[in-house]
Amino acid sequence: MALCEAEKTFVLHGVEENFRIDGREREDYRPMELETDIVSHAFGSARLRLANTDVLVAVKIEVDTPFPERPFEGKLEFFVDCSANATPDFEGRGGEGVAIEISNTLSAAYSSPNVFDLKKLCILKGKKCWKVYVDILLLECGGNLFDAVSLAVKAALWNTQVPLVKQIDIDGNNVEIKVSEELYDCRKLDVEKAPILVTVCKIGEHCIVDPNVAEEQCSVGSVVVAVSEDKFSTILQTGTGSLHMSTLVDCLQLGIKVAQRLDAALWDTLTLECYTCSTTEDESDTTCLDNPSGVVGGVTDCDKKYCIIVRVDYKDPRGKLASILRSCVDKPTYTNDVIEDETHRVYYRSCRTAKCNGGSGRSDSTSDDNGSLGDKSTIYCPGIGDGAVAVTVSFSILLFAYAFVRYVR
Amino acid sequence: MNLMCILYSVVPTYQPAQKSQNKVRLSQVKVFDNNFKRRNMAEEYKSLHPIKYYRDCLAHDIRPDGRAFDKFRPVLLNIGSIDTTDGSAIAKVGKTTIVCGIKAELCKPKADTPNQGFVVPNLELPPLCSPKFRPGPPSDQAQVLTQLIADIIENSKCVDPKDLCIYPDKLAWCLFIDFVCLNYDGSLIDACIIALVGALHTLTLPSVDYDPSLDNKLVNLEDRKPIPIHSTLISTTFVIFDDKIILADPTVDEENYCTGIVTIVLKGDELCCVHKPGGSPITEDDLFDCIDKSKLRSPLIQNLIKTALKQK
Amino acid sequence: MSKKIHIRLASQRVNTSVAVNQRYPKIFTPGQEITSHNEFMRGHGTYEEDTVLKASVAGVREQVNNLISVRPLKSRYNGDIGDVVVGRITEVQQKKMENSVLLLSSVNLPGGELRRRSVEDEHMMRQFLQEGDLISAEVQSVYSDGSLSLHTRSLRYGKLSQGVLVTVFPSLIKRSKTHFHNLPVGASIILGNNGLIWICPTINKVEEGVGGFVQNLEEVIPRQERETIGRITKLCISFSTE
Amino acid sequence: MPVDHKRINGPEETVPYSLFTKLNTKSLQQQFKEQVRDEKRSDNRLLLEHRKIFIKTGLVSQAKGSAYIEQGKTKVIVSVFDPREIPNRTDYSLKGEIYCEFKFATFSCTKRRLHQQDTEEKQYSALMKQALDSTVCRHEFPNFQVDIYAFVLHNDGSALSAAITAAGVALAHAGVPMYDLIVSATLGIQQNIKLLDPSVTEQWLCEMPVPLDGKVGNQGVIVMSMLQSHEQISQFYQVGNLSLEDITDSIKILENACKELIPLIQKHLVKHVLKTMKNKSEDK
Amino acid sequence: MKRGLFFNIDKSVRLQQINIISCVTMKELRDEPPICLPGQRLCLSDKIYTSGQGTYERRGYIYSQLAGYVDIVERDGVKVVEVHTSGEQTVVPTQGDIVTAQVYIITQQHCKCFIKCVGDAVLRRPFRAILRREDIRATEKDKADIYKSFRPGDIILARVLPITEAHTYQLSTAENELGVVIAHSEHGHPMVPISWTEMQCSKTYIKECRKVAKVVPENVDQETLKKRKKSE
Repeated sequence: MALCEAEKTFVLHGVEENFRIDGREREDYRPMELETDIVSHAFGSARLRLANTDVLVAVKIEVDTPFPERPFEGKLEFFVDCSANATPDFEGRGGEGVAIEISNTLSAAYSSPNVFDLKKLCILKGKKCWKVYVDILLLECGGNLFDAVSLAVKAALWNTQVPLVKQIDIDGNNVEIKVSEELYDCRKLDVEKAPILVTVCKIGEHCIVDPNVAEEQCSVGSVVVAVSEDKFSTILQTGTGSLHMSTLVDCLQLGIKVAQRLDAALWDTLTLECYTCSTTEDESDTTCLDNPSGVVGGVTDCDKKYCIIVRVDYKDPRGKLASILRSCVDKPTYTNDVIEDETHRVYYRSCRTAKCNGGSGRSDSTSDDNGSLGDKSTIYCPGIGDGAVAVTVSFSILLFAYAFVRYVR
Repeated sequence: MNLMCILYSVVPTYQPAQKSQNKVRLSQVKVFDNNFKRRNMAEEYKSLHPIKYYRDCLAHDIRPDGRAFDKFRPVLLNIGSIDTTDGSAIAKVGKTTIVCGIKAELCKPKADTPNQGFVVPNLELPPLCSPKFRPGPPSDQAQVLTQLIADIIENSKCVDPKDLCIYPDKLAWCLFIDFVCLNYDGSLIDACIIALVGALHTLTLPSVDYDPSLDNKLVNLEDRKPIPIHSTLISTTFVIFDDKIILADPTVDEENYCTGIVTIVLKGDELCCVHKPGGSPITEDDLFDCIDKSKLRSPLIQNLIKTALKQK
Repeated sequence: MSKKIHIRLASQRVNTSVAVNQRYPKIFTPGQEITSHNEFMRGHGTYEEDTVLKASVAGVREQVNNLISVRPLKSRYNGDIGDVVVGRITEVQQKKMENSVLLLSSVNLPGGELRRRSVEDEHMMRQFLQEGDLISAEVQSVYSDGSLSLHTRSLRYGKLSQGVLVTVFPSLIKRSKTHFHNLPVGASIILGNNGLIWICPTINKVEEGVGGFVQNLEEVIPRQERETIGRITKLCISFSTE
Repeated sequence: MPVDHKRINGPEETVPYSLFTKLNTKSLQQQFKEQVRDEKRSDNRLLLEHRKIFIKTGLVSQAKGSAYIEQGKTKVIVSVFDPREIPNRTDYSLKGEIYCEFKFATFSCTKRRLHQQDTEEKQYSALMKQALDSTVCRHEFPNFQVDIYAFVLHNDGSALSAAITAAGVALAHAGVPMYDLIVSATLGIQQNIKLLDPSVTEQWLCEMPVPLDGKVGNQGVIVMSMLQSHEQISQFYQVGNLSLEDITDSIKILENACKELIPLIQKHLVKHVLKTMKNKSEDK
Repeated sequence: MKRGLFFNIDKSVRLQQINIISCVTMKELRDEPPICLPGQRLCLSDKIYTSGQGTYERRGYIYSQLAGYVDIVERDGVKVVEVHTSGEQTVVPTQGDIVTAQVYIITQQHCKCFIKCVGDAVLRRPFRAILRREDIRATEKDKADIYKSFRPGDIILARVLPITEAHTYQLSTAENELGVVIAHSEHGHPMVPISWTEMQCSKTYIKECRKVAKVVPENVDQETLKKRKKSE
């Protein structure tokens, strides 16, 4: 899609005004939606939607031989598939250039051992290692591919479960590996320092982040930075224009600032805040039971999926607390159930939202509220949530509704 | 070693007699069409009617670059300038430039020839060297020439694969001989063969201690030895123009507009290979004449190779 | 507040339906039986099987006297003479300018001759219109293959200047008397029948700004109008996807 | 991997002999110390000293323009061809295209490379295109593409920089309209040591963290290309792990390095212009 | 076209100290033309000096695009600063250029040609072009016939029409000076023009029909042709 000069001018003036065409300011991101663990046969997966940009990442792990020149290291490989559904430009071999650019940038960004340590993927020096394939599928392009892909990749790697190696048999040059058969006997990859890519786009005299398709077309040049903690792991200039030295430094400053915010936001979303404390009938302190938020150090950032409560009550005297445990697990024994034996009644409660295991445990109020999962119709109005824009919506509706005829009456 | 300094500042060792006044000014070529009296007319004429232009030139007993029909272009050879290779050479025949680099790797011999190593020649004609090549897999021409070079190497036995065996059935050398054309201006094979001979003479291989019981190899980088080279090859190309005129050492334009092409490869004084891929027929006398001319040229090239080796 | 980056889990998604009442009409799916009475006539979007009338598209039933038809919920834009369309130039040719009406399915509808006066005109065409330019036009005629011939002979039509383009399903735009609206909130809107909606600052009637082929690139649109345009853009998107 | 039927293939599995040399027991730290000792490098250069550059134009007579560059032992040849129709394109484009292809010779590196372009070469091609896109006046040849091919004969570090610099000279030699001359430089960083125009070993050592004096810190490699008279950066590429301060410092160092290269290129091009003008007047 | 010229260069360049390397005067030019390189600032762009071929304008200055020499041409009281390469120039045909082309296919409606030279510059790579029947002659366009105007192999002079499609140039010979310049008869012998519609074989004296270009005297070359077009 090519824009005409007038549209470009409109976008450009908007950036200068610090009021972009979708109502955002220059440093604003469009809201995102993340889903992890959605491809059942993959070792880890994530899907990220950023307005109209839709990215699906799946991680596959295989046993491989290390490179002879790097016997201590495992392997990490990125592959980007540009579906022709994403944008008509990708038809035929049109997406090849973009695919190579993204996968090369990701490989470069993950190449430093300070960012992602390949040594942890080694099983046996020079003989066996894990090879991690990260397959990235672009489902729809709505601008800002680099950022969306890097977020999805980080989330997918975070979600990845590496099987535990139980046994290594060495027979001359042959090495055989036995992997633990227990499905949940896995370890997670260390992705805390994994880089986040931010595209800083120069439009007119200003730099913006998270450009949409129209803005990308107006840009004279942009800089993609890969940031891990407070360091750059890769910087790549893209676009057809050149930048002045001071502009480049400005872009880098903006990039690192935004990347850190982005990383924090992703981490917040991935991890689950749960109450973690326990008490038994013998203890006099009942804060954990009555008011879990009052427990010192009673809230943890779990990288598990569920917050749980396990409460054990006596049957006699009826309802007397024996013990209560608030914690987080990946796989609860029972999602929501009450199990009774001769003397005790055990309440199992689990839920998936932040600090949701604060209840008494008796009632089912903590139950998982994911009823809307199947509904994909929600769309993003870029910039909604920005107060300035949302206020007068109702006013305009009235003036405006006559223009539409909705068949769904 | 500065490779191009050698290529450009040192007077070539072998330079056929050629004086600058011999050079034909393009404007001297007679043009019949009156409408064409403009500044660049000779050049335009060449671009519009190339074959006629050549005929007009040759009718005056001279080639467009000022050479007589049987004159060769100057040859330059520079050896051993790329130290990531095990042996390398750069040959220039006129403007045609060929780089030859040999890299040796270890491998297991084939089961049916347990005491032989491998020689793997490949000629690359990258799009860099001429506008007629496109990026992508090798062109037909590159494939044909690669096969021709492979045949020449195999038939002449200048390198014996048996010399490349380290331990029968277990370990052998594989020589990857890669030719890259940097400038395509005709007589490619001639330049390739000169570069090949130069590179082979600089080739050294480290000694290998092999323990067959444990399959352990130890390479001594300090102890490098040349391999035996059994013969020196010299190739000379001729083209046949309009079925009768024979031009030695053709440029790319002459190759394009000619009607036939003959390549003669000599091994010392012996005839090693004559390659004539179709085109207009050549009389026996002419062929012998060509062979005689190549024989005359052969010692000059051999001398050049020797001088180049000494300079190193 | 605005500096905060929002990433939410899909499981936390809330459905924000703006629908005022929850009454939905019956939607027929292809193959679904509409009626078994055989006194009805078969209209668009239906077929007859074993004397039973069935829907061939997903949509709502419409009945005019005895004629039953099913109007599809979503469909490709089918042009009618007199429709107002907004389009983007995809190709400029010697005699005509191809005007691709970009549908979601991205089908190119080659439009016909826009104008042809003289040979000079032909050669100057590229100076009037270039690839990527947006125009508003009226459908002049429809060819048998469904492609449209457009014209911009009225001053209302022509090249569009600064503003925002929104793409919605063409079936959401109702044919009405006027497709050019100056909204009292301070913006203008062109509702193209082909689903392309153009939102721009209020057009001054005196200037006749849209007509012809001039764009004003110097003019800076003030913040106030931008906000209005931004709101309307979002409204259009939310209405179209609800 | 599919068999390449268009070339002569060797045995299925070959290994470089360098893998079986006496075990290299030197630690990375020792290797780095060998390269850099007392502010001096193994080839007696200062830390921020560029290697000697030799440039020659017109080597490829078949091409419209060509340049050969020697930067220390690194040898790159670049040729530029006349604009041609963009393959597989039918729509009208106001600006021409630049097509870049970067290739290492199979024998140019310690490890033998394949004939087909690998991902590194593709990445370098893209970076070259990025550098040259804003250098060439692309509106002068709408609907056409200019082909630029870079071929590395011998890689001793900073090959991409050498190729971009050479491409700039080759474009000027070909008479392709350009906004400015372009030069490029590479910087390797290992903690507080910055190495301009690194050799292949230095570059390799900067690509991974090397413990120096018992600690591990910032490391990385930066390639930057500049349009000198407009003070524009047309291409910037960094890998490694560097802080913002490291990068701002490096940009300044690279800027100075590029400025130092410019007179050399200018001198060469002026010489070339004088020579061709002389030839032309003789012809007349 | 001009508007988009610098769209790809960052606009936030700080103005450097003005440093005009060769503020050329006409006098200097006569002896030895000053040499310039791409990106070199030549002079201020004002009412007297304007940017011409081989140069570009940016922030009020004229810069060189090429490595070559500076030439100042006076046209209508304005000094046009031009830069010419010392070697072969890289050119593509543009609207209004006179080109030399070779015909290779003729049909009823049009003939296809290869452009071999643009003005004086000989191209290394030919460009495809098309000449339509209605562009052969200036008058009585409908009477023109491809078969009676061109034959494959003919060398023609033609003018490039505005470019409308991506891959092909449109040519026109609708001027007296344009048309066939070199042609060969059916037997392969060169032909000489005898009228503006006929040529005669130099050996067999057979006459053949062509749209012949009016022979331009030797000293009148491209420049005059261009000027004439402008004044029209």
